[in-house]
Amino acid sequence: MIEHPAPLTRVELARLVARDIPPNSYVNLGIGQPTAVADHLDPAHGVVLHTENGMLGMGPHAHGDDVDPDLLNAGKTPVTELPGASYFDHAQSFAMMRGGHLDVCVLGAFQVAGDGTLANWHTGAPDAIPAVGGAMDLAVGAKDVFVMMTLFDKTGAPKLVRECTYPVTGLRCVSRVYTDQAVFHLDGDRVLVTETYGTTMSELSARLDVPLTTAP
Amino acid sequence: MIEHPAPLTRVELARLVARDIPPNSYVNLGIGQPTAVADHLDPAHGVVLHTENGMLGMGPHAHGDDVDPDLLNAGKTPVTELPGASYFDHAQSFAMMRGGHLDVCVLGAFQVAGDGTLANWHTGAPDAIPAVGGAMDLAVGAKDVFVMMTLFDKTGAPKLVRECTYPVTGLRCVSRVYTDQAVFHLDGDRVLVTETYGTTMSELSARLDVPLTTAP
Amino acid sequence: MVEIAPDTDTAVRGIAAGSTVLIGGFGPAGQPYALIDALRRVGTGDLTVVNNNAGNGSTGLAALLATGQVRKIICSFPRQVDSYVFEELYAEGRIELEVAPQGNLAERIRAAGAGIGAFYTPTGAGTMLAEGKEARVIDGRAHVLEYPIHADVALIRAHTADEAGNLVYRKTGRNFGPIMATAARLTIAEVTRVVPVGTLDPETVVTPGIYVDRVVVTA
Amino acid sequence: MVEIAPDTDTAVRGIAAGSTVLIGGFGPAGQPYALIDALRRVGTGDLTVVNNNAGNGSTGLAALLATGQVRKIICSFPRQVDSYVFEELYAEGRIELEVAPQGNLAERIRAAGAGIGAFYTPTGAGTMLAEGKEARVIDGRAHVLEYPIHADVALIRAHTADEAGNLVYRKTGRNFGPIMATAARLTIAEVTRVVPVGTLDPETVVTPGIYVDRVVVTA
Repeated sequence: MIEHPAPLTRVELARLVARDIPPNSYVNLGIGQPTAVADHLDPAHGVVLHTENGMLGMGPHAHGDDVDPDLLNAGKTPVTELPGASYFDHAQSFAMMRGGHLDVCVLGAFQVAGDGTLANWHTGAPDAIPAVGGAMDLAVGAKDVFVMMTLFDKTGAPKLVRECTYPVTGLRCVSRVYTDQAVFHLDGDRVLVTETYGTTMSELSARLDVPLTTAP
Repeated sequence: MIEHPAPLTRVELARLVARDIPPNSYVNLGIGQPTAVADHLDPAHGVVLHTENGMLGMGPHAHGDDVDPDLLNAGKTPVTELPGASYFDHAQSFAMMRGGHLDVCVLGAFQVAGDGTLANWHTGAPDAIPAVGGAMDLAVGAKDVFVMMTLFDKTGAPKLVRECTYPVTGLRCVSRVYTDQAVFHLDGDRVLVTETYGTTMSELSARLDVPLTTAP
Repeated sequence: MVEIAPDTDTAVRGIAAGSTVLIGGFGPAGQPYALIDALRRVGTGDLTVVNNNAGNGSTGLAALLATGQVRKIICSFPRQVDSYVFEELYAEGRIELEVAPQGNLAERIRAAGAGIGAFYTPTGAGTMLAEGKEARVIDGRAHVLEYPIHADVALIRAHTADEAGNLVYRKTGRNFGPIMATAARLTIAEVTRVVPVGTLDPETVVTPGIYVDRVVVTA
Repeated sequence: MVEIAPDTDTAVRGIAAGSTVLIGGFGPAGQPYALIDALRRVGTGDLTVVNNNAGNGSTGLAALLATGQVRKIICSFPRQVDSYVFEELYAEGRIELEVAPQGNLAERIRAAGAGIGAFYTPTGAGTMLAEGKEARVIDGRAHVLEYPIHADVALIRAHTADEAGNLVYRKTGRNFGPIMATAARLTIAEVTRVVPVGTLDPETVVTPGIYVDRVVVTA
């Protein structure tokens, strides 16, 4: 386990996730914070981005004359097309996701349980309008589901939990959790801490209601 | 009901079926005898032919320099492509069939029951190798399933029967039966004779173990 | 055979009150604005609309919702920053909502067009959105049984049609168009142009004309 | 990432005995003759092969069957006029046969690639081919439950690949290729040529490179 002296900024967190995406993999970046990971991917590594509205080979955001109303990402923002791209319909796009063809997806989360169960789509508040989009498909579909989030919410409550209290998105689907204070690898049984940032194992163990281990 | 003096030849039968295919309809012609229907379709009627190996807009058989090993029909015979054609994969092709998008398919048969149940894929002989191809998909998929066959087999046994003794292809799926001796319209409950060829209603009623009616 | 309609009002004629209407588009891309506007002008009511979202801003699907013509919406993501028309209707109990995971929504539409009676999907299994649905463990994995969404009408936007009704799309404007075209008894497409039969390369047709009933050229 | 293999022997390396192998083609169109020949030369045994037919004449799939490498075949139409290789093996009890309606075969392959756990289809319901399978009446219509066909390897033939593994096909040579490419852990495509990335129009790619592991150019 590697200890770093300071917590990660949002930019550093995005850079860290980008570092851990294997070269030449097919990747879906969820809307919100995960989108920023794209800015830190080395083009020489050949990562191919998927957007669930029907495209592989998505390029950076479009600006000015490059904006094309027919070329949007899952967040409905104008993007660009890279050489080697392809377009397909929604059934094909989600078949690709559900069928396990994406190597990695990166999602935000409200909560992740120690067994990899994810909650990221609904606060469960009685007056909230439920809206799931492609979150449940990404959760069950990608070979590896990475979550990036702060380790604690604004009230200081941990978001890596023993059991999700928010409505779940997918069961036992998350393999890694990247947070501002630590990186966790989940294998369904154990929660392995691989790196800490501005905290220690004993501090983490004290604040999280999840048994933690480190690599031997 | 119309009475004609003589039984139909194979060519006349094909011409009769072709006459009854509505203009501008999408049609699949089964392998074997139904293929001959194509020769009698009036190009001005705009019938579009589907072949289940992935094409709409199939043209006549290819000869000489027009033969292309990548352009075959369901019987694996070289064919041609008409303007307005399209190609698609096998899942799409059978989705089109199963989803009820073809207006008519024309199939051969071993037996048809009075309720429209079809047997055309397997003799049931213990040493016969079962081989179904697309027959069951066509039987359940097309809006109208036309059968063309001789009314009696070589032993003189009727092929329009009370109940199929051969293994069935599809239940209650046939809407019309075109034979050398008569045309039958089936609605699931009744067998309506619309035309006879070289026979009479009383002769048919005597030789077939199926209750027959004529239009009032 | 496809009909090339002279205008959008002609294109949307005969849609009955109470119809289930598939509406293509993911955001503005592929959204058939002109056909939606025509349906709004005609005023057909008691509709069930299927779309990925529940309308944005005050145009297109949002404008249709605002008239009160839509009784129910089936979608995956109704809660967007500018879905205020829907939010108000929903808060007032004036519209019914069915939320489906986006992939299940797409696959249910595809299943309707493909003659599939129902299918087991891992998406959503064990979640709130699977409550009341049949569940089954297949190969050690939780699945939920989902049924097709058959529709009376599909309104879609493609890029180019030929006179046989074959369609090609443009970039991510493709999205739900090809599957919605297969799942409705009446499929109506707005396009930027109609070309003669034989102009489109048969290898590149995305929606074969068999799925298309009416085409109309819009700006 | 796709590997452009220098020859077919390299392209088929590492296929384990006992593998389930999807083999594309409908008749000669789209049949990956060169890859099948390579698999035959390598001699990998105890295979389960999935193809629409059971081989024709004495080349391609028929030649692979003749070596005895194939333990079982899953197909829709094994009884063709020139399927004598299969017929002899079958008569001698040296090969196992599973017959599936062609559309169910295609949909089961598609389901494997699409992560669908199982599906209800009307095709085959009430027939011999549904015996022992779950049945259910949906919307008044008989259906049978069919399961996906997951494979270890897919051998397919396309027309052109780009260096990212994107594939386009030619005419009815397309057939099973696009769905088989999605359903195997290792997908190998023979093509007539490989072009640089950016050459294929993204609108016309039929099989995105994500599904393709190895490509080899053959005559």
